[in-house]
Amino acid sequence: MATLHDYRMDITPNWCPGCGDFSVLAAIQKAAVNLNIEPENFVLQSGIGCSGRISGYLNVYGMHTMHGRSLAVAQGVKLANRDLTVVCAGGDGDGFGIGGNHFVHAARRNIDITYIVMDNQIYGLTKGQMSPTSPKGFLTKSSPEGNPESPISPLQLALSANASFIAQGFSGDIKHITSLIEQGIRHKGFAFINIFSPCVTFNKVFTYDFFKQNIVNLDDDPQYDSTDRTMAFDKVEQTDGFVKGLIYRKERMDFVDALPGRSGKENLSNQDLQLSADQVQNLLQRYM
Amino acid sequence: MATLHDYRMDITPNWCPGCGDFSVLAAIQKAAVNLNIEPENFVLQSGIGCSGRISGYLNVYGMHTMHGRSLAVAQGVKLANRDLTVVCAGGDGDGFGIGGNHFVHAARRNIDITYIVMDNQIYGLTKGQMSPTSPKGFLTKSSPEGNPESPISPLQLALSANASFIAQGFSGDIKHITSLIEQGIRHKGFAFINIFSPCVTFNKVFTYDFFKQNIVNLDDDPQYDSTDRTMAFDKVEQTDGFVKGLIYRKERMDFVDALPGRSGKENLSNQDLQLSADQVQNLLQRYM
Amino acid sequence: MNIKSEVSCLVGGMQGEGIESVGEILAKALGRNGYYLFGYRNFSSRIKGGHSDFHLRIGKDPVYNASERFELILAFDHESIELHQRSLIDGGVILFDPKTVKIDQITIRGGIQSIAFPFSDMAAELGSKQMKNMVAVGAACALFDQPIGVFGDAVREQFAKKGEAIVEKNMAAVKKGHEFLQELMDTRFPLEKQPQSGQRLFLSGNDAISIGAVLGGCRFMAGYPITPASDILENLVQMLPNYGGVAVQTEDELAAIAMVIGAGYAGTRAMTATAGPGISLMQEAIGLAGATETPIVIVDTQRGGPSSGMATKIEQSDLHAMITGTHGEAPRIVLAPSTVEEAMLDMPKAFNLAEKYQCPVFVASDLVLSTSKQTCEMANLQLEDIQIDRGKRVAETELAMSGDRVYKRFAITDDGITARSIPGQKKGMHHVTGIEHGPTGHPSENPANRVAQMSKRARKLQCVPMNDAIKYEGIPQAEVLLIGFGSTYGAIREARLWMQKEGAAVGHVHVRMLHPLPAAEISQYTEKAKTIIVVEQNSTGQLANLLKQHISIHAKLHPCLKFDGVPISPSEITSFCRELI
Amino acid sequence: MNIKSEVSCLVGGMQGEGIESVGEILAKALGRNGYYLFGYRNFSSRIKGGHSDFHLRIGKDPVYNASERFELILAFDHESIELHQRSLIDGGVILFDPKTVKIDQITIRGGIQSIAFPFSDMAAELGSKQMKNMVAVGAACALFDQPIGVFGDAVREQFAKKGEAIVEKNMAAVKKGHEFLQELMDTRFPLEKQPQSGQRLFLSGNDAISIGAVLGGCRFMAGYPITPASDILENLVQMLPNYGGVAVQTEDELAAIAMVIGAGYAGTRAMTATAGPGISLMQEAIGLAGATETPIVIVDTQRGGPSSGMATKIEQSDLHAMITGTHGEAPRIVLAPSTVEEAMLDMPKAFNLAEKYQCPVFVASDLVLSTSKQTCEMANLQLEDIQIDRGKRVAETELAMSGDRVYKRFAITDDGITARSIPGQKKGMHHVTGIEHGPTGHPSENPANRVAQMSKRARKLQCVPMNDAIKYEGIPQAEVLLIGFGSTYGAIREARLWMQKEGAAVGHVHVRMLHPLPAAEISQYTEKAKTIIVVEQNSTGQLANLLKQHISIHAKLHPCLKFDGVPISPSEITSFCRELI
Ligand SMILES: Cc1ncc(C[n+]2csc(CCOP(=O)(O)OP(=O)(O)O)c2C)c(N)n1
Ligand SMILES: Cc1ncc(C[n+]2csc(CCOP(=O)(O)OP(=O)(O)O)c2C)c(N)n1
Ligand code: SF4
Ligand code: SF4
Ligand SMILES: [Mg+2]
Ligand SMILES: [Mg+2]
Repeated sequence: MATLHDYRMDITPNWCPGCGDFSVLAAIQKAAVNLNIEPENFVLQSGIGCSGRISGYLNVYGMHTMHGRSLAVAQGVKLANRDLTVVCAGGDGDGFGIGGNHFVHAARRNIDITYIVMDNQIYGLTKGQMSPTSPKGFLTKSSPEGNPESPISPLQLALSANASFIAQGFSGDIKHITSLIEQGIRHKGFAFINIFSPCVTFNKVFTYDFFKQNIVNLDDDPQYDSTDRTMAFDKVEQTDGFVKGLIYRKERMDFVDALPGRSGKENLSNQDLQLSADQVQNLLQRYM
Repeated sequence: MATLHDYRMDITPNWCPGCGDFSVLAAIQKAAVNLNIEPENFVLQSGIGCSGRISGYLNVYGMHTMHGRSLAVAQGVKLANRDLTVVCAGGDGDGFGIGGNHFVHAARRNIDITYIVMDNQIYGLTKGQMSPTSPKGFLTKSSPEGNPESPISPLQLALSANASFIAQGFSGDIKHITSLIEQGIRHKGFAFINIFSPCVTFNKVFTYDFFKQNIVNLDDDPQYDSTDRTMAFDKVEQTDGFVKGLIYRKERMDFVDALPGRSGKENLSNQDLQLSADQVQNLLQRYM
Repeated sequence: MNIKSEVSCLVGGMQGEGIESVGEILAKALGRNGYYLFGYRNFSSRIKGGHSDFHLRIGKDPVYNASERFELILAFDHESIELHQRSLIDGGVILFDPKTVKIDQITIRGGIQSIAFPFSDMAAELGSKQMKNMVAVGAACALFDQPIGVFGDAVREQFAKKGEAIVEKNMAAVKKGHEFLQELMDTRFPLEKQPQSGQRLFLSGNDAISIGAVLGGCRFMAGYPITPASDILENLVQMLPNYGGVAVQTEDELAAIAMVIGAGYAGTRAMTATAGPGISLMQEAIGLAGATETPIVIVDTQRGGPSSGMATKIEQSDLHAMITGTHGEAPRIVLAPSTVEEAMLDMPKAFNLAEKYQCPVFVASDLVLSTSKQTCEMANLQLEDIQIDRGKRVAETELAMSGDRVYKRFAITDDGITARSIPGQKKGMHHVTGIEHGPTGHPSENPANRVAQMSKRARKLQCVPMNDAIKYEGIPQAEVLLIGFGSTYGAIREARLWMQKEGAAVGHVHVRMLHPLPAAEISQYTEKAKTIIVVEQNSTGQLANLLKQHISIHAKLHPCLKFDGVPISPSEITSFCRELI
Repeated sequence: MNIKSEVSCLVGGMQGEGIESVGEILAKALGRNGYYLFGYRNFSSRIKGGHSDFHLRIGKDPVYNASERFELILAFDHESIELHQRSLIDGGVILFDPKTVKIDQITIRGGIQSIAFPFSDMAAELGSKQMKNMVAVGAACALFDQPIGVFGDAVREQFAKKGEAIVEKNMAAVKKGHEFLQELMDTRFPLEKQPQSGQRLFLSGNDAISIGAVLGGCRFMAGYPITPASDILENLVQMLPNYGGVAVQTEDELAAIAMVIGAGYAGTRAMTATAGPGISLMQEAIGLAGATETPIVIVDTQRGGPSSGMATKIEQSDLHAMITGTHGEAPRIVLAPSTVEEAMLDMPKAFNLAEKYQCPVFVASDLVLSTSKQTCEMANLQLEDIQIDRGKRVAETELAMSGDRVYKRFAITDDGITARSIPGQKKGMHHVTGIEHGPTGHPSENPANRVAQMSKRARKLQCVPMNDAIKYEGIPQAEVLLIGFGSTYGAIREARLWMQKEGAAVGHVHVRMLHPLPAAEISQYTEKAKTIIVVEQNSTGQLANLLKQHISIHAKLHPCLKFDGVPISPSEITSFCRELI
């Protein structure tokens, strides 16, 4: 039985006091314990950013990768060893800026991993430039006269990329995000969870207070059908993206199940690699 | 007055006989003439692929760039000289595979360029591997037992990326695509036109016949409102993407207009670059 | 009429017409008859149309490169004759298809014979114009005095999937070509009969790389199509499922190598294969693999650069990108096979080195090596000797006894190698990052730690064994030393043999590991040499520069460079040498 | 009490506390008093918290690097004392804030004095704890015997935006610190008075690069944030709109350089600025710019590699990536400024070279050069001499007269340079592609054309002028030759001066253009030298290897390498030399 203690790392995160990422870290640890996953079977990839530092703050197999590429690394790990729980986490710049393409393709590929974005609408680690989720007109170090671009909608992007699980939460509600992460990990296929995670140092607009006041809770809408893609798209449209809960979920065949025969059906990392004489013969047949 | 002759290049395209890209080439030339754009003010970027060769087949300022990066090059050209007509063209692999991220960001950035994708659901130039628009189960050289991934929906992707102009056509109807391209060029902002352009050599499923039989014409739906994002998303959903016409259009402030002051408001390539003594003084003031 | 120990023919026609199948069937049948073959395909960047040709060299003894001279041209288009008639030997024969070749528009040089051979018409008569290739096979077979019987199996295998009727028809086409040639002329170039041989393979470098990967325990491949590497992805998509493995076509090369790093970290032998533009895109990740000490294998099938360059033409110009590519300084190993056999065997070796030294390993192929087909002798391959060495791995028992909560994956060791734990191993948890890190893999900016970790990673490469890092051929105390790497092996070898015949004291170092460079091994030969000629297919002399960096041989080193996209020929090498010496 | 011609102080505390503003104001005021300054900031990869310090060197004569020894430490945390007290001179002073420093927990070494100075409390009394930095400014100013008056303007400028009340309060804080120090002790380190100076700037390498870009005609910048290059993007986002120009923050570095290529092609001077990981991602595009002969400028603010490496620490390890990075072989030029003044002036030069030679030009900065601030003498800069040379451009009239429908943008020329046409020019239409191409830019696989075009592009670099490609300092016929590049200039210079004082025959070549390498210019000095020491901040000796590739100096070359992330100091260089000679 894994305990919270097992998941703890004796390193003080170098996040600023009050940073939203602390709650996300705690929620991941809690979710893992709740699901009774042994830490040695838990692999966490992260990108580069303040948020990306998360992989060093819990005692699992942690991989701090490249800016924007963590999802690709994560998919490689899962394909190599399907017995592992693979969670990938990073920032909004990392995931939707430089990493946007891998996000879209991971969603449609539907490998069984969970992707958590700590969305603070800013580039934290590089000290406060605009990010793809910064709203138009937003003042940052790189947009001193206001961001000239429209932001990305991570949820709509995930929808159109055919993600099979899409949820959104807010760092201020740690219980809720813990539950979303649990659901995401349990979901067979690609699960995307966007978490508003305030940057208390560089983002003075999207604060804890802002989200407390403005976020719409899907649970309050009994009409909402989270298996209806168009409804999901519309809901995001209506709420300007400030909505929390399970946005969309529909199980569909995961990538490995769609591969032919034995391909990827077992843990590849503990196989006997030496081929038998018969296997060698088979391999060469075509060229004889 | 530019004529079709002006736009012609005395080089025989190395496309296979019957390739859909011939019509796209012709449509671009026709649209340019119809809009009376002088060839020296027309810049066409293309990516790498069979489709990417298009930049060499018309007599304009043609730029054959990198696989997946043509849109970024195109945006650079337009920002440098806003007097030019900038059209960018490439394949489905180029645009939605390796280039997917630039597509999403170009859409939201909304610089005034036109992006034409010749979508043949296959990697033509590399001889027939699956592409991001190949449907699940599709047999190709790299998916001999069927594509294990769900395809991307270029139209939904463009919608969620907040593209201000989205249309789709089919190479078999050259008049229609000419008109779409004209509208796209006239649209102020990022215009995306997806054109089903059959690969007669490697794609035996999505043929001219297939499209003739299966494509839904939006003009046949009097209820359709091309300014309604959710309706557009739903229409694509209902038709499985096999729909043609103007999918969505809503003018919104283009990137340059959102930049501060004089920024990008004039052609930057013919400016006097030598600063006056006053200007130098201003520049240094902060550091004195 | 001379009995020949070697003949060559060229088949040329429109791209997409199936020109290659002529070579394919000839090669299969002749290979089974005991001959050694080398098949080089010259193609261009378009799908259908445009001239393409296939060069087949057939020898009693092993052949390592295309011949400069042909006995026979089978011409389905004008270019086949226009471009290649000057390479025909005196007395050589052109068989052209009058349907597609208007011979009166071409000036045929003296001393050779051009004969109309109605390939298409004959094929059409038999039911399908496509079978013109089979008619050509029959003609060639008659010209080389090969019994038609041996072609049966080859044709059967080629068309088996299409049913017996098709097989029969194609056999008939071969026969028809055979008969018609015999009617036209005597057997012009009879090949010396070859005694029954041991088991052989005929395959391309890319095929060999794919097979070698599977033999070497590769169970994960992520790749993105690119000429001329795509075959490897396509092969492994077919092969790996048989061994439970996974091949993924990714959205781009950035994703491909990142997935490979993930799989390698997870304990699976993982690789990617690409060419120039892909190698450039992978540079950042190569640094990550180096910094996190993750074993991965990258095949680079070099082609003409820079940028899109000449995608269907040879170049050997990615040495910098492989050896020192990426920002900062990260360890890696670069192997350079020079024959199809080596291409196969370098793959298990690459995986062993990758896991042993926990770093990226490049296998530097090139377009000619990757796409040309060669005969491989099973006896040479000794596949049964392939060992899988998974490098230092920490045992579960050791972890169980440890008092540490976090495994010291990056503890400093004498040889720089630290035992790996992999996900799933209890108490093996640790962190990996491209940021400089301490023993547990957590970021550290401590200067002393930085030096310790950088030195640890560099130290690993000092232990890489150099025993097979070069191969040397030629006379022992050579005054003239030829140095090369990759697919130029055959041409350099042939040039050396010619020059030796003329009495020159020539030796040949072929570099089989480009990094870490076996400088001491090479120095043995450069010291004695008076003239050093570095043969490479690039414009700046990348290997020459590398050598100069390590060995003070500037004054006697002469780069013999070729960068026009055409494989260098033995006579180009010999004339370069003659001008120098 | 000695009058000093130079003093140094260190201000240290928690990151994010505004430590730098102490240095900023001191520097501004002292600079206006005619002193020369060098400010080095030591920071780590976190946003708030963690120790950070600022080193300020103040001299009567120009200073080019941080001093190894301080007279004063202003300590807001323990690390400031623990890490740096050994660098205090004997008789040096520590002023610490008792609020955050528990001095009894620290062993203070002999010969120095540590004095509690209630910075925070005084500031709190005046209304805001944040003003402790201003109290510190006052204290330092008193200790160095500087009249408090000169700080007025500096404080005013710093706080002007916040209103007069804030300005007044901060001035009061400075005064308070000044007075309190005078109460505590005599002026310990009076700085020799400096006569009124010419106009000066005090700015970082990144600031200089940004200004230089604008002066050099740059009107387009596309970049992606990365330490330590982000300043350049942020500066240009503010500056360019004043000149009509555009700065874009892109989705990644792949897009940034692609946009720059687009803008460069369209005829606008365009640049990007990045560091290691960005440089790696840009490799493919560098090849495209090379192949299409598009002028672009890329600034690389080198930092610790590989991978994420040490993002806030210096390294000079991207030489390979800049000089030979990308697959295949593409022309480029690499400049290496070594002072803030050079950083500014190298930018117009880079743009001129880019347009003249129609290729990518790198400006190789490094973290210390980019982030340290130095005094620049306006008289040295001679900004009025900056010329804009847009290179060969085809005239409209010439195009109008031409009979060609497609402009021969890539016609072969003697010097390899062909006049460009740009979009909008009538009859200037042509094609550009990364594929090998003929004169009109259309793809060609012709071998002769390939050789012609590759040679044309290579030939351009043979014409790059070498006049400013190195700078030489020291005695003319030096036996000991120090060679370096980039920000190590100051340390090497100081080391050379020390050694010269001791009578050693030392010279110093600082390489200002890394590619094409001025080998002949360097040889002049290496030939005469008996011992060559190549000083670089990397682990493999990238410059040393480059030199060995060009010049046969292997036996006498000794790489003096430092790769722990700390700037090399003069004494490290002298002790390395002493051990050798
Ligand atoms: C290839 C590359 N480009 C740029 C950087 C610099 N960089 C580090 S983190 C970061 C963005 C951080 O923003 P985000 O992903 O939103 O994470 P946050 O810090 O806000 O959590 C950037 C641009 C990098 N490490 N690698
Ligand atoms: C970085 C890079 N990777 C791979 C390639 C090889 N490549 C050339 S075209 C192409 C895909 C072509 O497919 P698509 O974009 O759909 O164009 P089409 O040929 O179908 O028109 C690929 C993978 C390349 N040129 N550059
Ligand atoms: S800068 Fe922002 S995102 Fe980064 S640690 Fe501080 S609060 Fe968190
Ligand atoms: S392969 Fe397909 S896409 Fe390419 S030219 Fe031929 S038909 Fe067109
Ligand atoms: Mg962020
Ligand atoms: Mg396609």
